[in-house]
Amino acid sequence: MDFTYDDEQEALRDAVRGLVGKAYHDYEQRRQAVKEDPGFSEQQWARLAEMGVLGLPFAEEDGGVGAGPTEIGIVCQELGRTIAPEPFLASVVLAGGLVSAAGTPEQRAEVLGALAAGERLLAFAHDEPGRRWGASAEQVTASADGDSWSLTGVKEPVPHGARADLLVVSAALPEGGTGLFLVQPDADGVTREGYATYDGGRAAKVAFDGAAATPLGEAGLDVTASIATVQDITRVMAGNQALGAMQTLLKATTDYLKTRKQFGVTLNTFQALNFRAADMYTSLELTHSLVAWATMVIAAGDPDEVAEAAARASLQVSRGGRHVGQEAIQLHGGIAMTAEYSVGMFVAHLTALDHLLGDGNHQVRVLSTKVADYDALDPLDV
Amino acid sequence: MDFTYDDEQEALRDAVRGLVGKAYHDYEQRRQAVKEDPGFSEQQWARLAEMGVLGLPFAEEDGGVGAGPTEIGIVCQELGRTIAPEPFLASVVLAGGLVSAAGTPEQRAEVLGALAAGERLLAFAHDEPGRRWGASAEQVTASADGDSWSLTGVKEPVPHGARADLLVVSAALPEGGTGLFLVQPDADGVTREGYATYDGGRAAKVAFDGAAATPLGEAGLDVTASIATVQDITRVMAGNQALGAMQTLLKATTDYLKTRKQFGVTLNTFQALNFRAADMYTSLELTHSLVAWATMVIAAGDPDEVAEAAARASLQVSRGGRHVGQEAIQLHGGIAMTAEYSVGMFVAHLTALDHLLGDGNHQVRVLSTKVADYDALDPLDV
Amino acid sequence: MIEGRELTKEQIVEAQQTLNAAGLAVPHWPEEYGGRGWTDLQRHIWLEELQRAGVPTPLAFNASMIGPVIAHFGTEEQKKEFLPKTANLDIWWSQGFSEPDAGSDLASLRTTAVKDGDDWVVNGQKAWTTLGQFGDWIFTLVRTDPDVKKQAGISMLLIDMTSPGLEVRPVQLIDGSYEVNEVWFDDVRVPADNLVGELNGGWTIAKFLLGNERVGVAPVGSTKRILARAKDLAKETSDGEGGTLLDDPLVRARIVELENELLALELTALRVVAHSADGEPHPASSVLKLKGTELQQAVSELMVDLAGPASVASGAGDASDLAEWARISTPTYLNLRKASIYGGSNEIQRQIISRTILGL
Amino acid sequence: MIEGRELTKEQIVEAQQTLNAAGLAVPHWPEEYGGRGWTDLQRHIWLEELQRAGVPTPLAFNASMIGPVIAHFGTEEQKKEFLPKTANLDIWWSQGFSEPDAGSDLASLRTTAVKDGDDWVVNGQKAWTTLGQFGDWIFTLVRTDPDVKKQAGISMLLIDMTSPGLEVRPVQLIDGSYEVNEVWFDDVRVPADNLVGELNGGWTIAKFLLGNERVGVAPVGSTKRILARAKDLAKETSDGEGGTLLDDPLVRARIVELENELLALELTALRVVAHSADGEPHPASSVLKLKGTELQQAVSELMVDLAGPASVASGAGDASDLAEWARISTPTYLNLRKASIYGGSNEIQRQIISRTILGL
Repeated sequence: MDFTYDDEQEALRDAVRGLVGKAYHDYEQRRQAVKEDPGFSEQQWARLAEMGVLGLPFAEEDGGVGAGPTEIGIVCQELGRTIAPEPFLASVVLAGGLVSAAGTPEQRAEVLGALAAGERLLAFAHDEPGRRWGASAEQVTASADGDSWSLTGVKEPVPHGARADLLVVSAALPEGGTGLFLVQPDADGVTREGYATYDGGRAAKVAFDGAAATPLGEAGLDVTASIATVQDITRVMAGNQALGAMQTLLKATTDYLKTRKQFGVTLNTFQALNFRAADMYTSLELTHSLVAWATMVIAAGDPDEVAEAAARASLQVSRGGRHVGQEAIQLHGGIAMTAEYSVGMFVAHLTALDHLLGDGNHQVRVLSTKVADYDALDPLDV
Repeated sequence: MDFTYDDEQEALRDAVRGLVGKAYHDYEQRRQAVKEDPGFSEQQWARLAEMGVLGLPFAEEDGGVGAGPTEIGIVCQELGRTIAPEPFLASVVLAGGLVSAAGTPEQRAEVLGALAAGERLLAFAHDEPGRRWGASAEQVTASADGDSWSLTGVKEPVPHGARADLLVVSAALPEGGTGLFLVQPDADGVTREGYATYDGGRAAKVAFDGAAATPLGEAGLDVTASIATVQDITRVMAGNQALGAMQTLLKATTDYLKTRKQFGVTLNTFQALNFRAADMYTSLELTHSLVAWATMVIAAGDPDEVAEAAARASLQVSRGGRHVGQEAIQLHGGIAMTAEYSVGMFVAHLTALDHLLGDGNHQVRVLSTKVADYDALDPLDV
Repeated sequence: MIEGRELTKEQIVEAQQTLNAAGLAVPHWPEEYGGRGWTDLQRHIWLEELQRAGVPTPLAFNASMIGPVIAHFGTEEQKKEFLPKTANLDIWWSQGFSEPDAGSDLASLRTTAVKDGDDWVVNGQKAWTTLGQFGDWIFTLVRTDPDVKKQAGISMLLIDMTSPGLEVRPVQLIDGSYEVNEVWFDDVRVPADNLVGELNGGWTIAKFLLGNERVGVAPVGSTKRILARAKDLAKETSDGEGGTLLDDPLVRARIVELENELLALELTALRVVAHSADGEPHPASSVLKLKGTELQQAVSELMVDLAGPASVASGAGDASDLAEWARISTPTYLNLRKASIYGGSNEIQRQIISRTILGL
Repeated sequence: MIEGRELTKEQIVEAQQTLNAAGLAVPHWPEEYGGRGWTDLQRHIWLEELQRAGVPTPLAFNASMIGPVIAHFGTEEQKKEFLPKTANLDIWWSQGFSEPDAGSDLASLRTTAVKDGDDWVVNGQKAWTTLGQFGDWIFTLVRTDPDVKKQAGISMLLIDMTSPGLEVRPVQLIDGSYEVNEVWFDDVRVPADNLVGELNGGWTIAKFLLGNERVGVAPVGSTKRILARAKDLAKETSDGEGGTLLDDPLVRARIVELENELLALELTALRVVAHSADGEPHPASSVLKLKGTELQQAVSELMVDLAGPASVASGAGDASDLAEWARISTPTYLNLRKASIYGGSNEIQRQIISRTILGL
């Protein structure tokens, strides 16, 4: 287990940090970027494409770079440090990851190549009203007429669903199980209603009414397991993104304590506040460790191990993120309640990441089902 | 709902406080008292009898005083303030309470009269090895031969079981259900092994091998419900005792912070420590409120209401007691780890009370079974 | 606030005027000024009942803050002029206390008032003025003597918010709402008659007012109502595995713990108000603020977790297929982070407990 | 310490001598003094493996504290005289640092050493000397110059505990155990050769030693082992309703949270030791102490709750029908309250984090 970055990884981190920092170093820039649809900077998206970031996870033959999870994690951390609004996680890691995992070679080359080039934005339409987190679809159903497939039902919330150029849609298959489909958003029978989310992101309700759909990969195949694994990878990458945001929150908080005066002295004169900052640091370090470990497990582990590592990282990110976020606001005081100041929005974004694919309590339930089956945990085994 | 004491109650409190304080104001006195068996001062027990305290809960016709739960609560709080080792809770409230609830008029007069006079110490033999908290018996079984009853099986731990002059024993009845019996500890077939508990208390293993037993009340009657209610009352009184101990712990901690010097200044110079003392106060006040309320519910409520109030008070006492106890040790530092200093033993006693009839986690389980059945809690209804 | 939607100004005014017509808007005020002379305990129970019923409680700035201050410190003219309109919410009062550099350290405020003829001329900036955008008048702490110890040079002025030179700038909060404001004073002229109490006696009035604020500041009733609603929602919401969220033992346990703490808090509130002497709040009232806001926040966090994936859809309109309670859960959670900051932060409450009660 | 029973001195000595014979008692020491020159990371993994296997780890006073100090600061004579016996536990070392009025504020220690001929004459009292009742020698911080800033006048002496005038008084702890001691010095004569490092340079040595102490101070391995055992016990223990304690979702959730925090801590320990430069512990090692002791305590609390009603029977002997693990659960829980106090209290660790790492 090696927690250090090699030279290439450090170079990647510096490059992404430079690009993202330039765009969003000043929080007001981020605030402006999310004000109007699509909720991010198309220009910045193009720059990320140019730098090769949008193709990082995909195989070279699919138009990507074939980088490993550590590299993807680095990108997510850097995006998290400024809560850059570009949909790398939703479009590249999640939706792109599904195409990479389940698509035919032709589909991969076509879709991922365009995604990597910044020409085509993907979105994964999966959540369904009234259902909780999971890997299967139920309310959107697929039916086949010969080789032609069509989808009916409602997906909501779909991250970046209104802006997407191509939808990856999960649907219940006629013979049972869940399949994945590619749907053109301008196809007949597709309606989209986009809206902003509280962290400046975007989501949509996407309704399908007999909309034409192309099976992703082999038609009719139950790919629930593939969806689950890509979701697990996304959980870990969301954890990386949250980690970056938490680092910024702690930094902002300690900077504030050092400079803000009350009662004629700076706030770091007050031991009770300093000790709470120390506890934030503890949460951050523990989160850092689990996220870095889970990122390595993606490279080395089988799907079950990845699932467990993702659940463990998500649990810690949820607990640590809430602690760090809530304390960051409290230690700042009133200023952190305002939209003009960055801290509140960082906390909002952490909250959104926390509820994207299952919060800490959800992960406790997941892990509880297996807790009786082993003796002690051993991170070196995976 | 009236949280204030009337003049008579205040007089009772002052009288008990005077008597208990005289005996145990200096912690070393308490330490000496628990060193040798029976683990308390027989002389002090006699004084409590003399003052009428040991007969407080019982009807006048049974040789008691017929006082209400508020009065019993006052006594328990005062005993808790010095963690006086005399077995008022185990012998009077619990064992005596069972005789009062289930005994025939003759049994009540004979047993409770002697208990109130300090002539006869009772113990309730109920817990069984390998079983959790509950109102029923299983491993000790009762069998009848005509009008003669005998018991077989093991009870452990039995609070003050080795010293007791008379045992109240729960046992599984031949026809099902749980009955209560009076057993002479020197009867054939009874063996006792007494030992000290970590808080200076005493308990025993009591084994019955066909020991002669007298049914308490009507022979063969299932009295599980009566046992449960007396246990509930005891839970609330244990909460009163814990409350007294918590008050002393907070006082000891704030006194220590005001006087102990480190780095050339008294500890109350350190804001982080003061704030933690403030949080202890908050826990204490919340505990005080729930305990006082539950004590009033005993006077006014039906058994179901008493059961709920007891569970709620116990839950808060468990959470608050651990918080206050653990923080009292931590804020004191090393001195609180030593047996010569009072604080560690107060925490030990809180831990013992917490596990006497079900800790906080147990109460959460109990309350969870009903949480879906009502809307919002209303303390004014009970 | 049933359903957690924000109320309009008109709804709040209507509710208070309805209560006032029945003599129940300010029942804790003296009878001569439209009250009933109720004790803190009576009023506490009354407010709790209003909250449980989802009825908007009388505007605190009017009923709990400036009203009692004018009744206690005001001149006869001030009482006659302001109290009836204050009770009836004909005047919507705002609070001009905090400043950008005077939050927890209120006494370091820098807004000045300088005597010029019969007027005070006020300059400076107030911050965190809640609902200031609705305000007709603002009771304002100003520095009237810059040369003495900071608490000693403060006075209270009543200022008409339509005065020239007074500007209200709404500040957007992290949930997107507008409920606090900056209030700027640029040579605002205030008649000398609008001074409350003694010149340079403002700190005494502020302490009186903040003490009143702390009594009954624990939002027990409304938090109970929301927790009961959370339970209903958990009962109605599928867990995706054939049951409901309330079948989950961990959800149940979380609710049990919250209910128990709320019950303890409610009982503590009853103990505290029953023991608070006139005008002097029981010191333990800091416990109510501290624990009350923590529980308010914890219940709002529970709501977000119950809402699950739907909780992100805060910007969705009526066309959404997601439940409205789920969509507003996170903005509410974020908004309520303020509860432990405003009105004397929880750190200030801990300070009060450790100093005043524990003598540390 | 399998089963949580305390080990005898003989068992600890035997274990260390067995390891030493295999060259594995002090593998992080330089090779010339019986070590293998292992890195912190290698040693950390080794110690964790020993803990997981329930093997007593080498005595910290010898292997982690005075050994490295003598190797780094000692004279050639001291190295030759003490290091082999220290590695082999032929000498059992005690630590003479804390005093009744010098705990967290160690530098205010008052035990004095005054030069008299070739000897130092030591007077004073040390407190909290863990396992001092077994000690052969004690490394002691003494004040050798009372006239300078308090850190500047401290030296370290090695003192034979059989010296006349030295008295060890065991102190009973709240669980009834005897593991800490007072050590009294009454005109104890110590040869001048037993000074370690420079005269009045003791504070530098103390910091070096305490820094080493913090690395690997998180008892992750043993806590993991105890948590795994708690799980086994929960699986074996009836809940009285036909199932076991491990069937309870709340018990499972509690274990899941603890396991996850322990995993995070274990991984953090690996990160920290991998990054700690020679002799200079990674500042984040304070996180290990802070969180490690919290988890150690939390697991011990879990054991008490699993033990349930049987947990009170701490004084029962072999005749008891209650399980031994249940009977010792509460004394262990009470004893471990020390973990967050000794070895630099958790408040001191928070201070280190906020000052050293966060610059507050």
